[in-house]
Formats: sequence, structure tokens, C-alpha cells
Amino acid sequence: MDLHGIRPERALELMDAMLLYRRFEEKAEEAYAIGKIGGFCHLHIGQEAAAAGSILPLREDDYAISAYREHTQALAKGVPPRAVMAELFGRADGTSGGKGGSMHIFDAGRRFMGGHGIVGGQVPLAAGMGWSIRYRGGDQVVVCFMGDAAVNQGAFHEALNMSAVWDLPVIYVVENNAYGMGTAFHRVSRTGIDEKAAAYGIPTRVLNGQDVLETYAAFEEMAGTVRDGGGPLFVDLQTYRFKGHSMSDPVSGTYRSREEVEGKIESADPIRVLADRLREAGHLTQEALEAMDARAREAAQDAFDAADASPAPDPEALYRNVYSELNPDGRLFFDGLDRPDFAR
Amino acid sequence: MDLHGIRPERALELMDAMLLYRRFEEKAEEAYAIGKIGGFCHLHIGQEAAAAGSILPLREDDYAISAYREHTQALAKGVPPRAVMAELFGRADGTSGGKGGSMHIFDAGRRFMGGHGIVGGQVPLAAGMGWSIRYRGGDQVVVCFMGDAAVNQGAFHEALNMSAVWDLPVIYVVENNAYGMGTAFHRVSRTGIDEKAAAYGIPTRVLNGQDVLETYAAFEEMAGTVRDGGGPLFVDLQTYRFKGHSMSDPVSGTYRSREEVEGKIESADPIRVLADRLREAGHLTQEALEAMDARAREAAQDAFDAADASPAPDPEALYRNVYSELNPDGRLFFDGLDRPDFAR
Amino acid sequence: MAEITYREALNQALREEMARDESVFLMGEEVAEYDGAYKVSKGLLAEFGEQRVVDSPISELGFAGLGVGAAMTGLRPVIEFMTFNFSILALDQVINHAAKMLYMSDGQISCPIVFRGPTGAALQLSAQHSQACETYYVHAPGIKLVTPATPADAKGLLKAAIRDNDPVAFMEGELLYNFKGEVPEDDDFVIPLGVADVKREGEDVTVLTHGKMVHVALQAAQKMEKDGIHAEVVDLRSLRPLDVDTILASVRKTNRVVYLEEGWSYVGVGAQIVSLIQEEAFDHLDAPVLRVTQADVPMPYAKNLEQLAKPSAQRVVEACERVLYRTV
Amino acid sequence: MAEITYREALNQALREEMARDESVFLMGEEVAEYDGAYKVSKGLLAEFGEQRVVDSPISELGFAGLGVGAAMTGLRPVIEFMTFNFSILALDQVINHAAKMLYMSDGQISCPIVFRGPTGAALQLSAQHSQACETYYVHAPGIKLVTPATPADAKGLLKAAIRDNDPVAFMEGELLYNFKGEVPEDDDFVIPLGVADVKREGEDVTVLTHGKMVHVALQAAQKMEKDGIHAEVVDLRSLRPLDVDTILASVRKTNRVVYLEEGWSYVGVGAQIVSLIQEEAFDHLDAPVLRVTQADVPMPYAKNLEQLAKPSAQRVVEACERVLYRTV
Ligand SMILES: Cc1ncc(C[n+]2csc(CCOP(=O)(O)OP(=O)(O)O)c2C)c(N)n1
Ligand SMILES: Cc1ncc(C[n+]2csc(CCOP(=O)(O)OP(=O)(O)O)c2C)c(N)n1
Ligand SMILES: [Mg+2]
Ligand SMILES: [Mg+2]
Repeated sequence: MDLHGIRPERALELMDAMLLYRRFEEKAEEAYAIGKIGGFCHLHIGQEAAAAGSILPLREDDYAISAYREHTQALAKGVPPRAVMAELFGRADGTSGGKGGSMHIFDAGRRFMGGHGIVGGQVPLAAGMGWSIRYRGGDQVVVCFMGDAAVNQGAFHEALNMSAVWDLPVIYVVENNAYGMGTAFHRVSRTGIDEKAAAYGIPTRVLNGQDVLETYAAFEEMAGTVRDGGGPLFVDLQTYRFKGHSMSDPVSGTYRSREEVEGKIESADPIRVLADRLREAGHLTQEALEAMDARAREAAQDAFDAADASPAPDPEALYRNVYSELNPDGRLFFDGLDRPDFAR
Repeated sequence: MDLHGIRPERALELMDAMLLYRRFEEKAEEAYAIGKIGGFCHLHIGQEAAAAGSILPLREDDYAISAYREHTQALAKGVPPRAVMAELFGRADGTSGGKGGSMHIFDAGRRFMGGHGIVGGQVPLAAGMGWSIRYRGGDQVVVCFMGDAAVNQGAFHEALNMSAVWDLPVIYVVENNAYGMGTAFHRVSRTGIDEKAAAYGIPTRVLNGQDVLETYAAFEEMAGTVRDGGGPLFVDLQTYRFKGHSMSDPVSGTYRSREEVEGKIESADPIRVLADRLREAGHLTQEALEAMDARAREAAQDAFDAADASPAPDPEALYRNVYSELNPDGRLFFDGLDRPDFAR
Repeated sequence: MAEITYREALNQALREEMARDESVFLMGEEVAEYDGAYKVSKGLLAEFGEQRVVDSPISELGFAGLGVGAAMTGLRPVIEFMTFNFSILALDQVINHAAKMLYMSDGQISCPIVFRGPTGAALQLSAQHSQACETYYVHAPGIKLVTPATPADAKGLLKAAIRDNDPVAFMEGELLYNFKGEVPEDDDFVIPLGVADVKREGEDVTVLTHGKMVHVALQAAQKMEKDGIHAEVVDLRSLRPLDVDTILASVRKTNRVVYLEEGWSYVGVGAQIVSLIQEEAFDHLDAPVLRVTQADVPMPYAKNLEQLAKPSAQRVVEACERVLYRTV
Repeated sequence: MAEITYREALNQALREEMARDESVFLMGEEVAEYDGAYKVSKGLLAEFGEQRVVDSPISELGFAGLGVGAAMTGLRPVIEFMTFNFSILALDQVINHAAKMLYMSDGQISCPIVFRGPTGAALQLSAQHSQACETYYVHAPGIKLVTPATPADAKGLLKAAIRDNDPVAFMEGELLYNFKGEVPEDDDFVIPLGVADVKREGEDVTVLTHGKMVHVALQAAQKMEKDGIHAEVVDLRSLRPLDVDTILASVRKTNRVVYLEEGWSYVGVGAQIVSLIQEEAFDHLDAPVLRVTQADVPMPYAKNLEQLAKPSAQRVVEACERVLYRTV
């Protein structure tokens, strides 16, 4: 029984990862409902395979960067669930000490480079990270995630063109969940995502993003190609969003029917897809799966509890890290407000 | 002897037009050298066939819009040489009363919509003009000119995508002269201009822009297709700039050799190309050609004289047409300067 | 008069102007099938069809420019930015194209276009989604800027903006959409651009402000009332054209002024108004004009930090006390 | 000391900093093979190679963003905008990304990047090529803004900007590139950001200004000298950080102030400085602070109109006479 050449132990790790992402996001949903999380909160439920399959094949020193639907990608890059959840709560122990929130998860040490809220804005940034790698003669890879709607931003095109011209080591991944908010992609493009890199001569692959094994195997191979100097790659990673665009948006409505969503959840839940495969292959029993899931739920609950126990940021943090240093010679702040000494 | 199915009389009109453009631009060059024209001045010398072949097939109520290398395109759309030259001189009788200058020739009545200085900026504007036509159910066509370097601007991609999605009646024409200032196109793109509309599913044609007959025949046909609701088209119109990027830039240098330029002038001068064709076909004698050229020189000289005789703009024009009306209730200008009554 | 929300007022203005003038259309992200990210365009697709209520791709620069081109050829586009934060991507088309077209063509080509959407902060949307964009839109001549604070102003000013022959930036507020108020039912209820509105009369101190901060100013005025301070609240409503007469009249009356705005201080709108006041009413000022603005930091996500960063009625009161030399 | 042009001073600063620090590279349109549209990068390609001196496509938003991404990962990009007029296209990457990255990541990721090029008008370049862009770059916190007026300042400040750990907008002037002046040869000649320079001492009136207008201010001061008016000319040099002490010291000395700037008045830099002065030195002002700016119109092409639109020494003199109540 073929697992795309992936060892059963590794496949089980992928299952662990996806279960964690699912339970983590469900916790976030719960926390949002009771007001522990504010602002916009975009869940990745349904797209877990896209995160696990693309990031787990990477090296620690590879970079990942994304848009605002990035909680699970941060987890995949090794950011502790407690730190991510605390950031969603806006607490001192969050990845950005509570300053960034759901859309701006950063962990420089683990090379998770955010967490960006302007659609398409992260794409040129990723090209710049690829530029740094090439500039230093390194062999790291950058994986840049974006949604399908981002390909209609000029920044995407300018960045892909430069990446091709300069052979930058970046894998551009469109998490193609077929909708940008309430707009079906086919309503805002005459062609498919897979044609969007054609003008730059960047090799393109279409993958079933609900099949974590297919995705993992493909990214393992692509990371190798890019690492060996193959230049940029482009991926149409086909997936589906099971929840609303953000916590404040409906799951279905005029733009997609309840039937459509339920059908997808039936047929294309990445966790169920993998579970079935592993069961058929005899690598997973129902009991084992339940035990794994129990651990995932514990981890999510632990993240929730830790976040909830974390204090609000120190008011003094308000003026910290606007600038790297406070200028000795001139004034930097002009709001006329009293400031903690360090920021005078 | 085939003239791409174009009647000899029409072919001779194309010759008349190109001679006028050539002599007009040479006059501008002369005027710039003696300080009658200031600022940036981008000549179209060498690219005359691109203007004549693409615009003369159009109807009066079709629109043309361009970048800053647009003098001859304005002439092609019927703007009087005197008015264009006066604008280059910054005089009251110029198309914009001297306010626009070389980069901003406008003639709304003749539907020449500028004259724009931000590379790629005119492309979304053209889409909007196509939108207006479709909105009103008209059958006009918009021809939008840009340089090869403009395809690296995000605005180009965003506009082409929307044009395809909404079937806008626009012909996007890249005057591909192989260089953006001192940068050869192949240094800033891995693919050719002809691949730049692929991501939008817009039909693309590659034309020899030095052959006015080929260009004219193709645009006559394309305008018909677009008029009949065929949606947008894209053209890689291959041409060559015989002069420097602007009057302040060298004709050749590190970025292209003198030999290259001279070779092109030898082999691909659109006027010579057409003259040879007409002579072989027995439609043109040397005498006739010289007579036509003499008329073109006269027209250019006449434009120069008229422009030179035109007064500088009235100082009161400074505050005119910043806004359509002067607001009766509030203040619009904040410079604290004395203003003519109309602008108080 | 009927009491309706700010959202409904905008919706009425759009509906009435689209019914009145065939050349008006609405384009933006999610404005049609989704009824607008904030439901401002609710029902318009059903009423006017997809030719006139148009969902755009996420291409701010592109669809802003498309709108400008449509305006150059005689239509009256209303371009909705889901929020003005994203419109920074479109600024070249606004400033270098829309605002300059009439001048570069010396009057041949006008741009009757409205760019509208919410500006400024809502609740915990963090640094990239909480920006007040007035400064970016009002610095360059050739464009007008309107910032309604109430449902009536929203309706009357949007109708005026759509009928205006120049580009108009029309800045709303996410936190205002549910705000209710009395709005005249008259189909031709139009509020001319460039007329400020004294939202509250007072003689001791003038609080000048615009947009959603008007409500913060009114809260502050109420607080002060308890201490016997009678604050006048002047809502500029439109920042360009600017109702200088009303501003100066209030300054001459109270001789003490505070400018309250939502955004950053450095070259904020308040800086311009202060500069104008001290130039034109220097001898009428008994104290420096103080400004209450956002803290000079990108907007933080955490609730407590966001509250510290935003202007508050309390800070307005303190500023007023300072210009009244009442502080101990 | 050697007398060199402003262009050469910038070139030296780039060369020295690139030699000093491997992580510094220069990217922009025409900077390499063409030696820069204004020849600022002359010879750098030959010296440092195409990895560190890079011709970009005409993709302002893209290469500005690429620079930010490179800075986020430890390099020190110098991004040249052929002129800042075109950088409006890149503003989202500057304001929403570069300026906010350190804050959104709470100090994890800094952006040591310089955005440089000419700002403001040259000669007859018309509306889209003559814009002074200070306001767009200085409104948002998280970025610094420097505007050198002389070769020495250009060199010392560019070296400081490149060594700075925050994003710095560095605005030059086409009309300054050929301007000559004395420049220290010292390899470590660095002028700290946030230190203004009194370019001329005087006690009667203060002309505050920045960038190329410094020279207009000095001409005006000379003219006034003839009438016995001793004007002080203070060059702010950097607008953020801002040397408030030097500004206030001069105000306290002369009690009369004019702000001169190249760009538009509405929320121009001058508005902010005026607001600050009247707030912090109210009792030291004997007259309102007046401003001399570009006429409030898009820049016209015609020579006579352009001259009317630009600030002139004569207008500075008139403004000074008004604050001195010398006008008849
Ligand atoms: C430039 C910009 N425009 C608009 C928005 C508002 N917005 C946030 S997410 C979104 C839809 C993006 O869809 P997609 O790229 O497919 O990502 P998905 O949400 O499906 O993961 C929009 C319009 C934004 N954040 N940035
Ligand atoms: C957005 C923008 N960036 C840079 C410039 C400066 N510039 C003017 S023309 C030009 C080269 C354009 O080349 P191309 O598009 O091929 O047109 P061509 O000059 O060859 O006709 C550049 C870089 C500009 N005007 N606008
Ligand atoms: Mg999507
Ligand atoms: Mg070219």
C-alpha cells in the first residue's frame, strides 16, 4: 500500500501534526466565541495538510512566511502552541508580546517570518529572503504561502518576475481554497492558478492539498531542487476552507452553499483522508488514532490555559520596538504624551 | 506586389504620416537643443510605423492612450502639429495650455487621452475607458500603448486580468523597443513580451513594428474583432528606438553599441522599409517621395513657428483647473498666496 | 426624519444616486454578492444588477485606476476600498492620476470619482489594519476629502460627493456603521462639501475634530459640563474644501482650542489646522492649540495597549484643562 | 577637506559603506550598467560587481519589498528610487511593512534599509515628476527621514542612514547633485540623525527649512542682510528624528519664524513644525509662524508657471518682513 514513499512513522507524525492544528484552531474558535481573542481571526481548519505537508519537509534553517491565516503554519515551523495562543489572546507571553495578534505571528529564531495582513504583501518579502540566501551563498529555502486571491495583486507579479530573473530559492505556494472571502476565484480570473506563473517561466506544480502524503512527498522533492540552485518554483496547492473567511464571516451563504461545504467536509477532510489511508495500510487502529487525538486536545487545552494565565502586556511596551534604538539626538515621538523614561 | 492588402493610396497616406512624425520629432529635437523645450523630451524616431500602423486604422471615436513617448501618437490621432509643438514649448496654444508638456499631451475631443508619466500608470486607465464603452454598450475600441518595461509593473497585470474577466474592448500594445532606458528587456525578464498576457488568457500577437503595412493590416483586423465584442487583445509590437531614451540620454553606450543602433537604422528604418516596398511595387518615385518629404518638413517648420509665436500661459492659469469648480463654501487652497479673484 | 444607522444612510445615498444617475456605479471587493464586507451595499446588486454593482479582484491599484479611466470618459464611479489601509496600494492612481488629470489636461478631462470605505482603527485589528489615512489623501491638491461622523452627514455628504465633479475621498469608520441617528427622508438631502458643523455650542474652549472622533469630543464635552466648562465641538466634516470661517469664528469666541484626531500626530490633519489658526487668529489665542492624537506607534493588538494608543475623552478633557490653565 | 559635488559625496558614502560592510548592497533602476539615472552610483558596479549593485526591473513595489525582505534577514539594502515620485507605488511596502515590522514582531525583526533618491521638483518636469514626498514618508512612525542639503551633509548623513538599524528614507534633489562643497575625507565622517544645523546665524528672524530649500533660505538671508535684517537659517537635516532643541533655541532667540519647504502646504512638514513651535514656545512668538511652500497646485510644465508655483527667495523675504511687521 503506497504512502507516496513516506515511512509509516513519518506518516503518523503528519497525523499528529494535523490533529494538533485542528484542535488548536478549534480552541481558538472557542476562545474567540468567549471574547478571549479579538479582532480578526482566520482559521485554517480544512487546510491542515497544506501546512503539515509543505513545512514539515523543511529544514530548521529554511524560512516560512505567510499571510494572516497562519496559526498552523507557525506551529508547523516549530513555534510552541502556547506562544501562538498567547499571541492570539494578546498577552505578554505571545510570540510578539501581544502586539501582533492573530494576523502577525512571528518567530525569528525558528525562521517563521510572519504573519502579514496585506494581501500579497508577503510575496516581495519572501523574494527578499531568497535574495539574502543567494547573496550569502546559503542553501536554505523560503516557502511563501498566499491565498488564491493574492495572485491578483501586482506585488505578486513583480516579485515572481524578479525571483525568476535572479534565480531566487523560493517556493511560492498558493493555498488555493477556491475563494477569496466571498468571491469564487473563477469570478475574478479567466485562467487557473496554475497559469499564473507562466509569464515568468517558473515551473509550476498542481497538488492535492487535502492529501498530506502527496503534498509532503512533493515538497520534499521541490525543496531539494530549489536547494540545489534550481531557482523558484510555483505551486497550486488545492485545498478548501471548512470555516468562514474569518470568525466574523458565515461558513456558507450566497457565495457557496451549505451542501458544497458539507460535501467537502465529507469527502476531503485531510485528517480523515490520511486516517483512512493509514488504516487500510494497517498502520493505524481506531484506538491509536483516538489516543493521538486525545494528546492533540490536551496540547490545545494546555495552550489555552497557558495563554489565559499569561498577563496582559506591560503598558510600557507601548513605545517599545517602534524604533530599534531611541535616538540620542533628536525626538522620535510627536504625540505629546507622557512616556516611560526609556522612550523619552 | 503585396501591400498586405492595403490600397496604394492608403499606403501613401501612411508614408505621409510617418514622414510628418519623423520631421516633427526632428524639429522637437532641434527646439530642445536651443532651449525652446525643457524638461524631459522622449522622441519616437524609429518607431513611426508603430504609431501610424496602429492608430490610423482606428475610428475617430476610438480612444488612444499612451505613456510619455507619445507626440507622434497624438499626431496620428489627429491632434494638430501646432498644438502638440506648442505644448512641448509650454505655450498658451498648446494642447494643455502649456501645463502638461511633452509627457502629458491630451486632446479629449479627438479622444487622445494622454500622455502619462508613471510607467504602467496608463494601463488601468485604459481598462477604465474600455469599461465605459462596455457600460454604455458602445462599439468603440481603446488602444493602449506602453513600453516593454511597463510589463514589469503590477498595474499592468492587475489591469489585464480585469480586462479579461470583464471582456473589455481594449488592445494593449507593447511598443517593444527592447530597452527600458538603459536596461535590455532580457535582463529584467526570463520570458518574452509575447508571454506576458498568457496568465490572463488574452490572445496575443507578435508584429514587426517596423513594417507599417503589416502593422496597419493587423490593427485593422484586431480593431474589428474587439469592436465585435471579442474582448481584449495583446500585441508585442517589435520596434526600435533610434535616439536616446530622452533628450538628456545618450543614443548608445554600455547598454547598446553604436554598431547595433547603426545596423538597425540601416536595416529597419520604417520609412525606408515602406519606401522600398512602394518603389518596387511601382507606386512611388524618388521625386514623389521628395515632394512628400518636403511637405512634411514644411508642416514641422510651421508647427515650430506657430509654437514659437504662441504666448506663454497667462499667470492666472496657475490656479485654473486644479478643481472643476471653486468651492463656494470652503477653502481649497492653503498656500497663503495671493490669488486671482476667480481662485479666492 | 427617520432614525437609521450610518450604514443604512450610506446605503440610501448610494441607492438614490444610482437611481438618479445612470452613470453612477459601485465597484470594490465583496460589494455585490456579499453585500459589502460591512454590508454598506446591501441589496444594491439585486436592485441595479452586476453591471453597476461590481465585485472586483483584490487589485486596489488596478480597480482604482480602472475607476479613474471610467471617470475620465464620463462615468461616475464609486470605488469602495474594503478599508483605506489597503488603498495605500492604490495611492499612485489617486494622487498621480485622478488628482492631477484635470490640471495636466488643463480642464479637458475631469475625474468625477468617489473613493470610499472605512479609515482608522476598529477593535484590535493591529498595525496593518488600523491606520487613519487622511494625511495621505489630503496633502496633494486636486482631490477633496470628506469624513462624516453621523448618519445624516454620511448620507448628505455622500450624495454631494457623488455629484461632485472632482475626485473625492470619502472616509467612513467601521465603528460608525451601527451608529444611529435622525436622517431627513428627502431625496435631495445634500450637504455641500466645505461646510463644518458645530455639533455642540460652548464658549470656554473649542474642540475641533472630524470623523468618528466627533463622538469622543462630545463625550469629553459632557464630562467637562459637569465641571462647568462649556466646550464647543466643531466637526469639520470635510477637510478639503475646509470651512475656515467656522473654525476661526469658534476660535475668536473661545480663544482656546484643542484638535482631536484619530490618527498619528506628525503631519496629521491637526497640524495643518493648528498652523492655519495661529496664522489667521494669532491674537485670538490665549493658549497654544493642543492636539490629541493616536500615540505615535503602529497600532498594537493587545486590548490594553490599543486603548492606551487611541485618543480618549479623558485625554481630550485633560488637553482642554491645559489650554484653560485649569490643571493643578 | 576636499571640494566635491553632492553627487560625488553620495557616491563616496555608498562606496565607503559597501567596502566597510559586506551586507550593504544597492538596488534600483539603472543603478548598475547605467551608473544611475543621475550617476550617483558611478563606478560601483565595476568595483563591487553585479551581486551588490543591481539593476532592477521597473517594479517599485516589488523591489522595495524585496529590499525589506532582505533587511528582515540581515542584509542592509540601499534601495534607489529613480525619483521619489515613483515610490508612491511602493508606499505600502514602506509604511505597512518596513515601518511596522519591528513593532509587529515586538523587536524580533528589524529592517535596516535605506530608501533613497531625489524628491521634489527639478526643471519643467511637470505634474507627475515634481512631487515633494516628505509628508508621505514621515507621517507613520517606524521610519526615519533625512533630507541633506549640502555635499558634507549628504555624505555624513547617508553613512549614518546606512548604519542605522531602522528604515530610513533619504531624500536628495536633482538640482543638488552638481552642487559643490567641502567634505571631510575621513572614512568615518558620520553625521548623526536628529541633529539640525544652523547654516547661518542671525538674531532678527528664523528661517526653518530642509533639503534643497536651504539654499533658497540662504539667498533670502543675504538679500535681507542688505536691509539690515539678520536672519538665522536652521537646516533641520533630519525630519524624524527631529532636533527640537535647536529649533526652539532659535525661536527663543529671534521670536519670529518662517518655515520654508519645497512641497505643498496642506499637512506639509512645515505644518507639523509650526504646531510643535506654538505648543512648546507659545510665549516666545512675537508673530504667527508663516510658511512659504509650493503653490497649492500640481506642478505645471510651462517655465513661467513653474516659477510662480515654486517657493522663491523673494517670497521668503516677504514672509520674514511680515513676521517682522516691516511690510508697508
Ligand atoms: C490589499 C488587501 N486588500 C484587501 C484585504 C481584505 N482581505 C483580507 S483577506 C481577503 C481575501 C483573501 O483571500 P485569499 O487570498 O484567497 O486567502 P484566503 O482567505 O482564502 O486564505 C481580503 C479581500 C487585505 N487584507 N489586503
Ligand atoms: C513608475 C516609474 N518608474 C520609473 C520611471 C522612470 N522611467 C521613465 S521611462 C523609463 C523606462 C521605460 O522604458 P519602456 O517602458 O521600455 O518605454 P520606452 O522608454 O522604451 O518607450 C523609466 C525607468 C517612471 N517614469 N515611472
Ligand atoms: Mg482563498
Ligand atoms: Mg522600451
